[in-house]
Amino acid sequence: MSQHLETGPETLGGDPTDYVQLLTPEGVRVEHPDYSLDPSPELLRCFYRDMTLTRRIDVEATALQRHGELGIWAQLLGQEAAQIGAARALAPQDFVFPTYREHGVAWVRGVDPLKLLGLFRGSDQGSWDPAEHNFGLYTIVIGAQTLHATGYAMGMQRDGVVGTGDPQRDTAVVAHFGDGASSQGDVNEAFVFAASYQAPVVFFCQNNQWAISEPIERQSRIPLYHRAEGFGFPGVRVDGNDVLATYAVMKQALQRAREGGGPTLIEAYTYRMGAHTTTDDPTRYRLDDDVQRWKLKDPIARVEVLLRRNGYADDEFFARVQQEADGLGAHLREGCRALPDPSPLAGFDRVYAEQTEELAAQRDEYAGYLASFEGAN
Amino acid sequence: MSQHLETGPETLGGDPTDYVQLLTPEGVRVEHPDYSLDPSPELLRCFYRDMTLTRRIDVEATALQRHGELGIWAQLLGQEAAQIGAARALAPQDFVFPTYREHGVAWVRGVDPLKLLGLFRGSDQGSWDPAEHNFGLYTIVIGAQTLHATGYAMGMQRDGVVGTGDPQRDTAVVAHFGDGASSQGDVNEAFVFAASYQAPVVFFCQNNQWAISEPIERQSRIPLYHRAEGFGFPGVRVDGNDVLATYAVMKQALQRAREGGGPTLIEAYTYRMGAHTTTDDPTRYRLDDDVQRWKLKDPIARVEVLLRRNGYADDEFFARVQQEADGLGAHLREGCRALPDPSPLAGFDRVYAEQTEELAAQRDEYAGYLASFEGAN
Amino acid sequence: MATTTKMTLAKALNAGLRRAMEDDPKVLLMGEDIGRLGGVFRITDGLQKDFGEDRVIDTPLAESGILGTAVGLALAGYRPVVEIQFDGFVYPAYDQIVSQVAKMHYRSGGRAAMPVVVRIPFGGGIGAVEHHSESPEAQFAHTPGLKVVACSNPVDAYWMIQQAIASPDPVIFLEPKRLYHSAKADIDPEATPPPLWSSQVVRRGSDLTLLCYGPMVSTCLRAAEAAAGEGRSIEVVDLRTLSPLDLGPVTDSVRRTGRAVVAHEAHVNLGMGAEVAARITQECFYSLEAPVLRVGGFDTPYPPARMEEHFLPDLDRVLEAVDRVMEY
Amino acid sequence: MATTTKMTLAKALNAGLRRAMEDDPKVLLMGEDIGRLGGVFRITDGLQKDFGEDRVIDTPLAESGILGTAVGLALAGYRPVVEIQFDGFVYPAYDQIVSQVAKMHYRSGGRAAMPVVVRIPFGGGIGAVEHHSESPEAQFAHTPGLKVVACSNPVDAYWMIQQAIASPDPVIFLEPKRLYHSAKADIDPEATPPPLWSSQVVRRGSDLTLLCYGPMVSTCLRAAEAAAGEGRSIEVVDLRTLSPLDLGPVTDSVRRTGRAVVAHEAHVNLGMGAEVAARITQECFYSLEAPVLRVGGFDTPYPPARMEEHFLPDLDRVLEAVDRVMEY
Ligand SMILES: Cc1ncc(C[n+]2csc(CCOP(=O)(O)OP(=O)(O)O)c2C)c(N)n1
Ligand SMILES: Cc1ncc(C[n+]2csc(CCOP(=O)(O)OP(=O)(O)O)c2C)c(N)n1
Ligand SMILES: [Mg+2]
Ligand SMILES: [Mg+2]
Repeated sequence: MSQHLETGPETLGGDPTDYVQLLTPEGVRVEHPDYSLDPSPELLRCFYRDMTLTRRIDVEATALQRHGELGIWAQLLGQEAAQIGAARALAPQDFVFPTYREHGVAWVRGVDPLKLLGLFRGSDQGSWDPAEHNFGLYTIVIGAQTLHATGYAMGMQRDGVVGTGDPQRDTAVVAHFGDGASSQGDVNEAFVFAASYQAPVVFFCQNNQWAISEPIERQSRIPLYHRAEGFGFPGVRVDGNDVLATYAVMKQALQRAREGGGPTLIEAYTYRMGAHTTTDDPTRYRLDDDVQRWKLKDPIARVEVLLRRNGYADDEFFARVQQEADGLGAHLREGCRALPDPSPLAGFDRVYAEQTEELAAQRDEYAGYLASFEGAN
Repeated sequence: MSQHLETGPETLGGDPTDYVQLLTPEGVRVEHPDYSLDPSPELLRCFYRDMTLTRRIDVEATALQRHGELGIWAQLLGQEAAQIGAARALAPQDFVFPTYREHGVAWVRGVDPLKLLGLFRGSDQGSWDPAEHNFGLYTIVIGAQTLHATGYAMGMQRDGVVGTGDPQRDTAVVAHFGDGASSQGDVNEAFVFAASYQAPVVFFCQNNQWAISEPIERQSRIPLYHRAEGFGFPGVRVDGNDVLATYAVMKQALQRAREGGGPTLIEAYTYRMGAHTTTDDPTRYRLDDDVQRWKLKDPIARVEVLLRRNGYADDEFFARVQQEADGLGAHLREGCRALPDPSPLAGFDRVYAEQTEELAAQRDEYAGYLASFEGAN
Repeated sequence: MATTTKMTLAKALNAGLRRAMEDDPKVLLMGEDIGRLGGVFRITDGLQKDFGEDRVIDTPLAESGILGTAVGLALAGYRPVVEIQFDGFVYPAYDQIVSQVAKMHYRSGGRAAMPVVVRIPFGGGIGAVEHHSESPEAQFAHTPGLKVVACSNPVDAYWMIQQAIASPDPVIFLEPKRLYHSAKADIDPEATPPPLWSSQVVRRGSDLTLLCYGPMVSTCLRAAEAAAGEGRSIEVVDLRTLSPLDLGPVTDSVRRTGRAVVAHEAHVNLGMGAEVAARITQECFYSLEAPVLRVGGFDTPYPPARMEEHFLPDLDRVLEAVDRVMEY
Repeated sequence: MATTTKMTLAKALNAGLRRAMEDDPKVLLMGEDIGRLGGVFRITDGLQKDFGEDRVIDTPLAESGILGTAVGLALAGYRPVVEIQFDGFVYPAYDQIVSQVAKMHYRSGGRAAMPVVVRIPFGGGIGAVEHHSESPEAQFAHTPGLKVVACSNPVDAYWMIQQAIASPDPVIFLEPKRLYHSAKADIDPEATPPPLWSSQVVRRGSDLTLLCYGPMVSTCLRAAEAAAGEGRSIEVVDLRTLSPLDLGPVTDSVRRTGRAVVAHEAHVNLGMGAEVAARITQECFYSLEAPVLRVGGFDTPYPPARMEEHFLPDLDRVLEAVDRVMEY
């Protein structure tokens, strides 16, 4: 039978509770038929710590931008659970392609957050080694990285590290992107390629409801996770403010990918609590009401409630994390100011792996020019 | 509830009978719950005539290419029903954006097929007036025209000719494309824009199973019409070799668009019986078996059976159409050879609506250069 | 508004867009965040409020989609003015621009008009992250069927945007983003502007001709001023139109001065300077006392912000090139 | 195969690709219809059969997707060699090429390698419909981080494709499609080829230097031959590498001849000729007896096939430019 879908749920964006949730905003554990999870107290504490420290990175970076130490900063406030849940579900060998906002994922992957600051300060364009952390460089051109992730996943297939059954070897790749990015041709082409080759890639979309000033409704009139079905692979929506659910859903999708089951689209339904970046002014386009409503769904608070209610963590734990956060803050404040400016000549030497005579000459000419000033002083 | 689709029907490309059909290959009328049609004998004869003449255009053009009169020709053999059904469903005010293969649609829209030959001969790049026929120029860059159609449809919304209830005014726009094109970013962006603005556009995909040498399975592992659902608008698959079904499905989608109901994707399931173009050699990549199997589903034969069985057309009718086809053939053969070559200087004058001094000077210089040869003779 | 008003370049563009929209109901604005937000640079501030969502269209986040639908709207008789949020984000739309927008008039045998304006905030100097400081003009100027212009000051911005919108041909309209909110200038809406397709001598001089456009014009004017202090008389020409070039004033000038330097932020290799130098040399061969030299961005990707002051040609680098040319 | 074989340019590319794939298991081919069909020009004929579907990858019909996944494959340690079916279809991939492929090494602080080769059959003269005869080289040459080369004969094709694949940097590899199946040449797989990044003097002469690449080389050689008949001695340089340029042989030549003409199929405005002319003028100012003139495609879109003989610079148009330069 031909299908003539009268698509579109009641409201644009769909029923917001139409998602996988394992921990309510009130900190109550709930069950889900497809995603069971029995997290150890240790894992829960780990989530709490990750999210708290990640938020601290964000707060410090925002302050550093205000003080003129960064040119700009893309805040993740509100998206901690989506990022930490997604990142903690990774196996060490998995590889991640981030946007410019995945500070939480970077944290979990062991990237010194100072290195994130370097990019936003303008000292470099990402100074961590992707191969060391299995965490790619931030990508600013919206959606481009989803294809890179898909290609990398095709590489894993060719490396023979998909579906071997060896959990130490089987590898999945993650493509992060936003709700706005879902409109880009590149993202949809990534879906086509991933589906066509059954590449081991998980498309992780943080639907934070906004693409700068444009609400999600401009990009899609139906829940984004449905997009995957039209390309022939599963899509699932998860409460992106619920670190447990995000972790569980991501774990399953990664496993599926590693086993050779092909791609999955995860829509982590969350909210951008801050501005798009520090140069943005959201009061021009959105109501404070919404923000207030989402405050009640804070991703960290609900884990704290869970930890305390179950006696999984005591005051000392929380104090220790706080202390750690303060230490991290100091590290960032001091480290940021100390970040070296890029050398004016170094750039010439890394345009090509094999330098050209032309560019070497341009470098020398500029070196001479700079030297002429030194002589003049 | 979150949806975790284990998509993908039994076979890639889906069950081929999972489509709307109103006339079987054997010429038997069948009913469909969603698409009822009671075609007049006149309409049936019209379909037959259109398809027969369209096929004749194709045959003549192919022969002209073999004789060196055309540089290349993109054959439509086998796709007559899809094109004629889609085109006859149009209202006069509807506007069509074709690919390079919509010779049948061009025919219905009143474009002299000789003008199609001009393009493939290299005399011009399309010499019909799109505004006269509400039929755009052929587009060769795969998928680009789907965005043009969507933009044009947005223009219709702004013109106030959508959803007025006046059947003489309400306007729909059609974007033609192929199965291969469905992988292009542009086509998917067209889906995004059309859905976002609920533009009155019908996406008409002739899934002829091949993109040059690549089978549909490379582009999509599930039936293409499902793609629309992920973007939030309906998709439907129709037997593209059944002119009645294509007509009925297209009529309904156009009506929906005109009424302001937004876009529809129609996948016309058909088969490219010929080569991709006259320069292609399909024996390198596909089995003759398939072609033989599809011969049994010929779009014209089944209408002939229907006409004869019901006494809707007599031998004289068929002879008349044959005669008309012969006349058309002669028109094309003579007309093609007589097509004027483009003037070497005319091109300079239509790069810009407002000519530049630079280019006018380049034109004059070249005119002088050409004249210098004439002088020399 | 019949009286002269002081405006920044950003405000002048806003006023120019507003006037174009008032003059012609077929003018539409399209882009990301141009509605409620007024664009990330606020160039379209208030326009959606006044002209409605049908004429100031916030689009999905897809540049090819924006240009592709603009083509359709133009074919339907509209005059879309597209905002590309930053220079580096025009490339996803490159295919629609060079293969569709640029060719439509030609391939239709002159029937179809394609009055699409693509506004691109271009160039560096604002301390941004990557892809926010590109100078893509040469890539468009190389494409027949497009016209390419760059404004350099509020008065030109005000008039040129209106002239570009009125043009029946597609125009790539480059806006020097680092000057958006700098010096104001008096704009008289009753004045008669120079033609869009004209370069303008913005400072007279006799020793050397300095050619520039967009953000480099103010740099070059300052360089000329500094050079004057050392007794060197530099003529500065604001090219304004990059394709077609208006070389009349340039060759007139070079025939007098015998020397020329072209400055732009774009990479030197195959930048506008190459074309300008080649043409000047061709037209003024016997007048030239020295080769036309070029100053521009290095042939490296645009660097991290803390290196951009090196990358961007500044007063000193312009003067150094002037010195080299004078020494011939 | 240790013996010399006669091959067309198409076969030479096929043999070069085959050898590169044998030499390095990380080399992958990607593109539309390159598998069973062997590509629309049969350049990859038989390679999928011999190396399998994992190494000769028929892709979905999406050029940005091809280049974007090639970036990912390169990051995973592979060496993707991408076939763009025709020049005019590279533009949907333009963003991935100029913003990702070109910049990856730089932005990674020199860590990431991006050994991607983008093979583009380019130029006209085959009687094709629109978008099948473009010459997009200048747009890539303007982009730092890319290297751009063009082969002009079977021997170069054989070696240059292997050298491009071996290069750790991204290479835009331009193939003169109208020469694919024309004259054969002897290929000796044991020979030592000249470096990839070198231009080559392909005919000696003393009166004028004629610069060209790709499909124009044979035209220019014929022009030089014809000119010789009239007593004019023309030196012909096949540029081969367009970015970086190897101007050593060119300036050596021009210093001897004092005159130069650059010829290409691409539009003259901002074409390679602009850069070459500007640089020659800069380097050889005092040697030049005349400005460097350019012959190329007109500044119109590529015309319908039955007009292309006018659009494409032919022997006569090259000689006319030579005449003009000689008359100075
Ligand atoms: C191709 C491209 N176009 C435009 C931009 C400018 N831009 C930066 S972020 C952004 C919004 C992205 O929204 P979304 O994908 O939802 O991610 P979020 O910022 O919300 O995390 C835009 C339009 C860009 N970076 N790249
Ligand atoms: C952007 C682009 N890439 C590649 C091509 C070359 N090409 C022409 S037709 C074609 C296959 C198209 O397949 P499909 O969309 O199924 O349409 P069909 O030809 O079967 O009608 C290809 C790859 C093109 N025209 N445009
Ligand atoms: Mg978002
Ligand atoms: Mg097809």
